[in-house]
Amino acid sequence: MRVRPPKALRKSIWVFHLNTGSCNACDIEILDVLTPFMDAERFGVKLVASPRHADVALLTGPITRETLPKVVNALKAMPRPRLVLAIGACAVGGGIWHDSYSVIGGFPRLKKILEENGVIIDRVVYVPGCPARPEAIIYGLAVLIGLLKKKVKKEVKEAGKGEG
Amino acid sequence: MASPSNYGPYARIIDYARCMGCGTCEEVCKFIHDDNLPRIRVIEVTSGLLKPISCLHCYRAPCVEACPTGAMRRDEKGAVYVEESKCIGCMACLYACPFGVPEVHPMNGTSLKCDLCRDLIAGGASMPGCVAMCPAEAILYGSPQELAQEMKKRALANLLGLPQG
Amino acid sequence: MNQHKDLLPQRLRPLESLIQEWRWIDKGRAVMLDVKRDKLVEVARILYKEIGAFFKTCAGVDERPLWGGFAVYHIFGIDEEGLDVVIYVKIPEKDHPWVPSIVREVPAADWCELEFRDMLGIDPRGRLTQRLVLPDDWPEDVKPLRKDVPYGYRPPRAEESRPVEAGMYPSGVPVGPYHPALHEPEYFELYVEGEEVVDVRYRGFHVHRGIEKLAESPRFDYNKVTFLAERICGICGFVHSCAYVMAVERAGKVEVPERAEYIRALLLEVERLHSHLLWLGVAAHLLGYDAGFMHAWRVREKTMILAEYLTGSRKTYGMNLVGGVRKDITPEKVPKILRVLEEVAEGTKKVADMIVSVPQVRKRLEGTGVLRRGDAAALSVVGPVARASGLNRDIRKDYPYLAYKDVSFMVPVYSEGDNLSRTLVRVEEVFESVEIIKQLLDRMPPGDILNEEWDIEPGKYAVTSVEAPRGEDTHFLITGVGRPYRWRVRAPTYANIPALRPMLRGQELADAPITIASIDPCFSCTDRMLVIDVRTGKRSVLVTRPKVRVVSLG
Amino acid sequence: MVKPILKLITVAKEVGVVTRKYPYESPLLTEEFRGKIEIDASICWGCGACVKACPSNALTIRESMDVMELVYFAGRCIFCGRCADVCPTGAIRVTKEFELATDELEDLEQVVIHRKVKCPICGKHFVPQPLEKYVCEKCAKGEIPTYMMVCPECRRKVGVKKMIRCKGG
Amino acid sequence: MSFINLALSLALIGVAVAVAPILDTVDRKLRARLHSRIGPPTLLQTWYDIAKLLGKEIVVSEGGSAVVVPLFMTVASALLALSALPPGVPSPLAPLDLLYLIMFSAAAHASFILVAVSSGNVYAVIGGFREFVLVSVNEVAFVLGLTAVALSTGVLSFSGAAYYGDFRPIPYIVSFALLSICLYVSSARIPFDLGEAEPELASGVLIELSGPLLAIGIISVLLKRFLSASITAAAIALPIMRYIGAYGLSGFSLLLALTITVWIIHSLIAASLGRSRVEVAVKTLISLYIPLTLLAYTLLLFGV
Repeated sequence: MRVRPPKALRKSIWVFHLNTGSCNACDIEILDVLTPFMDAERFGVKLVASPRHADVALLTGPITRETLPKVVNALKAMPRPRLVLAIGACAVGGGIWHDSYSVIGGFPRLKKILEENGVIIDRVVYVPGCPARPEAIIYGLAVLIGLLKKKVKKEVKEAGKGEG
Repeated sequence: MASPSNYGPYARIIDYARCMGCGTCEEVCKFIHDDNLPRIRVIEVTSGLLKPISCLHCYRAPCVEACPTGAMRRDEKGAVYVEESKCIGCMACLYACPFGVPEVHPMNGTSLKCDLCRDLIAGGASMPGCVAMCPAEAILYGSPQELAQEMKKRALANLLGLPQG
Repeated sequence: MNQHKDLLPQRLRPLESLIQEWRWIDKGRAVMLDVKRDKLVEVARILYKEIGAFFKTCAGVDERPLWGGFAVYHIFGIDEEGLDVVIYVKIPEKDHPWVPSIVREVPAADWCELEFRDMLGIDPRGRLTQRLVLPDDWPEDVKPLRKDVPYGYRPPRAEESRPVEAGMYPSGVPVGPYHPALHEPEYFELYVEGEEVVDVRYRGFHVHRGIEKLAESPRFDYNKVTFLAERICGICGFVHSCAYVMAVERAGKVEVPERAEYIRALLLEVERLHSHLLWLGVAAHLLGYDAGFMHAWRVREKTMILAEYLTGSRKTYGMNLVGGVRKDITPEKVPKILRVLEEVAEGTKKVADMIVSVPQVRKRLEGTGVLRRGDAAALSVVGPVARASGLNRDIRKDYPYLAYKDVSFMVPVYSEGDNLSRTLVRVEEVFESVEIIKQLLDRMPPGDILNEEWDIEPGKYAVTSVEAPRGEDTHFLITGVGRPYRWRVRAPTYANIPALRPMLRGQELADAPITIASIDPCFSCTDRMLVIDVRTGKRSVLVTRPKVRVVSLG
Repeated sequence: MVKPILKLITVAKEVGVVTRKYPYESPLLTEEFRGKIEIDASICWGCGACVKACPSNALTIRESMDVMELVYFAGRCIFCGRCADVCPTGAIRVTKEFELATDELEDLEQVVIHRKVKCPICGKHFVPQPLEKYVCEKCAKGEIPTYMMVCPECRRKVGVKKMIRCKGG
Repeated sequence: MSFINLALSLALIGVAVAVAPILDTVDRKLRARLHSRIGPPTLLQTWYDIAKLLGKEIVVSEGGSAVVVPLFMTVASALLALSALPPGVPSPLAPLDLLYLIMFSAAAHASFILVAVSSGNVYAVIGGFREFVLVSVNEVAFVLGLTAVALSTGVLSFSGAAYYGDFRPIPYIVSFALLSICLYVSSARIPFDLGEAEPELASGVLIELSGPLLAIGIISVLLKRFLSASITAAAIALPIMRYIGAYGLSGFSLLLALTITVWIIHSLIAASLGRSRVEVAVKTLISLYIPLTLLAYTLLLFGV
């Protein structure tokens, strides 16, 4: 059973950084979000050191085989409502490694494994980008807590016909 | 860059009358190339009839005309070849080719076709591998005039029923 | 370069009787020696101990499709001559290949020998190999780098994860895999007495993503691997992509326009600026001085914007292709670059001054994490870590590449070997980089930036080294059909991690994070292959507390 | 103790507040930024050059009997822009769009549907219509030569048969 | 009179609970400004954080459930300690309120260490151990410093302070210096936030708390800070009150205003320093405390 993220999260949102084998680029962009030019604290965002304190897990990386059990445990350690922001091409779709032997390949596959283990994720928002730029991460957080509406939607076009 | 109709000094033809369909050319071609892929292929034309097909290095090569990036080009010896680093794998050459010769390289996704053993000839060989190894001398390499003459000779011999050799 | 094409270089003469054959490779920048298996140890010993070469890395290769056996390449470098020496050992066995271990003679070969054992099943004989590799639940008989194993083969996961072992030492303090000081999933176990660290264990390769295998897979070609190489590491990605394309270009004899080489060097320096400022900030943060962190990153942000202005992306620039670069630095961009450089130099000066003036920061940097010159040389450490310990090693000077031969710059060297000197080396390098960029902009030759017409012959070799912000990054490449046949990467952190042990022993626990950080570790670089010790087992970490009771749902 | 406080205050005072108030202000984008790609379906040939060039398989081709779909999955895209480099028609354009966050993976897909030409001999569908049109324009000034209606495999057979007849026969 | 005293004590407790989180946001705002950024959007940010945490699930690890008792003890002790503070009104505790203050502030620190130990996490235990080392040094100096301040202002009681005894400025300044350092240390700010040192201990003492428990943990930390600030404020307020005769409600407002000032000075110091090492911190503190204590008591003894 999923829990709707409460309104209180809009004012205060504590994030825990969970690197699941990413190349570091997304990770430094996450730190960048906290630094003067972006300053996520103006939305009440705070980076916490323990998953017990966190509302949102900022998940980067394609989830390597070695980190998988640890990631599951870390997410398990978060109190509900448990939100995930999957940041970067790797976390969203496995990125350039999506079919390599030693990765699980993105959050959607992890989600299945989590469900098998009885770990419920209340809401996920995917933030594409390689790396996702700081603004994109802020935008993703805003979508996650319901401040902004998502802009993208699936597009299907027939070739040879004009745009529209 | 050579224009498509810039026909070179050398060409290769296959004398289908002599060809036995033994497949030596295909094997040789496979052996010559590092990627183990033949540029000349023996196909079953009708049931039981095996004949090889490879690039004819046409006079006005449609593949060179169609190539959007100029990767398909002709060298000074007359061979139409693919510059792999420029090929984008669109396969316009395949659809342009009247004989459907170019293939998709299964490893690189680029266009794959006969280049008349450019590297071998640049390295001093006198003729492409398939020509050299054909047991029936059905594959010929030379200047267009020479080839025309040889073919004429063969046709005459054939007509007169003379032994060939 | 080499005047006597047919003569073995003078330095290698003592080896003459031991080798079967030798030849120049990599456009005359390296020598390849064919050595019989039984002579390998002797050759390695003479090369390392008598000739005084540095050990760079080794690579196992599955050459069964070529001639029916395996092979091992040991790569050494003679700094003084700028010459790489590749020892090639053929292994005829198809099923249980083995090679004598050279660890006793060359301790630095420790990790990579285990690596080819794990990845290819080549057994390094004569050493302990109870170390396990790959993820814990990986089947013993699947060797991912063998050519007959598909790149996407994922053996089924173990149903149950191994129960968490209780620590043998009650005083073990786990650091990682999720720890605020690391930002990357790595695992250190510090054994403490009181607050003093008495021993360290490291369990890495959480970030192993199988890059070397992917590069050989049909999904990639020469150009695409550039982007893969860039994603080895998000911080020094351009270094990796440069090292890779340089290897391809040298092995495949591809002409590169000079302007492209200038642009590459310039971007390498932009990357160094950003990396050092990032490090400075993180170091301040680890010392509890958040103001330093924020201001260092404020300055760094300018280099990020600059990088995006020059390349189109803040990180993972995507600029390199085999044969050149994709985007030119047009004259109208120059004034903006110079303005940003001014701001960065000035900002860095102020911020560094501010950070070092804080008494707690200074106290905790000075005299902590000391790596003595002797230890540094024995462990062949690279980059700022080596330079802070009094070793004057800089690939930009020792093996000039790209446009570095045309610029003049200083290499800061300190002799104390503590965290403070490593900080100062990096701060000074920021200013040097600014100067280098200015010189490069000044002297940039006109012309093309990309040569798109090349044809790469298979079976050629190249060894390239690039000075990354963290030290020497070595790539070894064997060309194949359409893509590398084998591509081996040795990231700088790989060479520096063993130095952590002497640095951490006897330290206060509180200083462990800054000491670990002081080598500027980049685990994602290091872990693209596997490494290491499994006897540690996995210890209970802050996040692995399996029995959890949920009290209420608010 | 006083010195660092003063230094910090001086620096902070000099710099002021630098925060960009995104999303209420415009993001810190430079004109070179590479974001999501846009595929202009009206000029796409369906040649698959982009698919071949894409390092991360963000662009893939889904084939079915008579339709070929070019699928762009922005979630896996590494925004290198190689597809735009290699696209022979310039149908792929790199935009500055980076606000792609969504809770549904489907939203990140862009699909271009290409119908394929049917071979009159074997009945196989083989080439996307726009690509065939391009080849015809380039090689035959717009008219479709008969051989081009036939799939490459049948062309080979027909071609060899013809050659046997004229040379060997 | 005891009614006014009770009312003011309750008022201070109420104000402390309400204002401490707001002051924390002020702290964050100030820090953000020094970092050249904006910081939290409103002054209620910490309150929002607490409110959110109250609505979250509690996850307690096996063996770590005992945290609840010491957690509440910390809050209760801190509040009780605060109740001794309202100055200028004779308290029923009068001769003993100094003792009462010392006892409960020590209890607040002790039970906070208990929180760490009972949560069972390695980091929390190390954090708790660090707190213990620091508190044991600091509490001694605190008792001596507080006594010295009381002696130099002339009384052994806060509430009755203004009514009798001599004010001796020189010993007062020395002992106030001692006391204010002690109180800064016990406010657990950088460089002395060793128990929660984020980079090495991942929030240390608080690491295992979640949801409402964490909210209480945060409140207890803030109350401890408020207590430190207001004791410092009280030590300043006493001589002022003597001279301007601000008693009762005006004394109370003076105390509050000074508390806020002290808090801001504390946060300014914290923002511009780095975190110390526990052994360095202890050494530095001892080398400061011993001469200051000796000086203060010598001055008091010789009646300067």
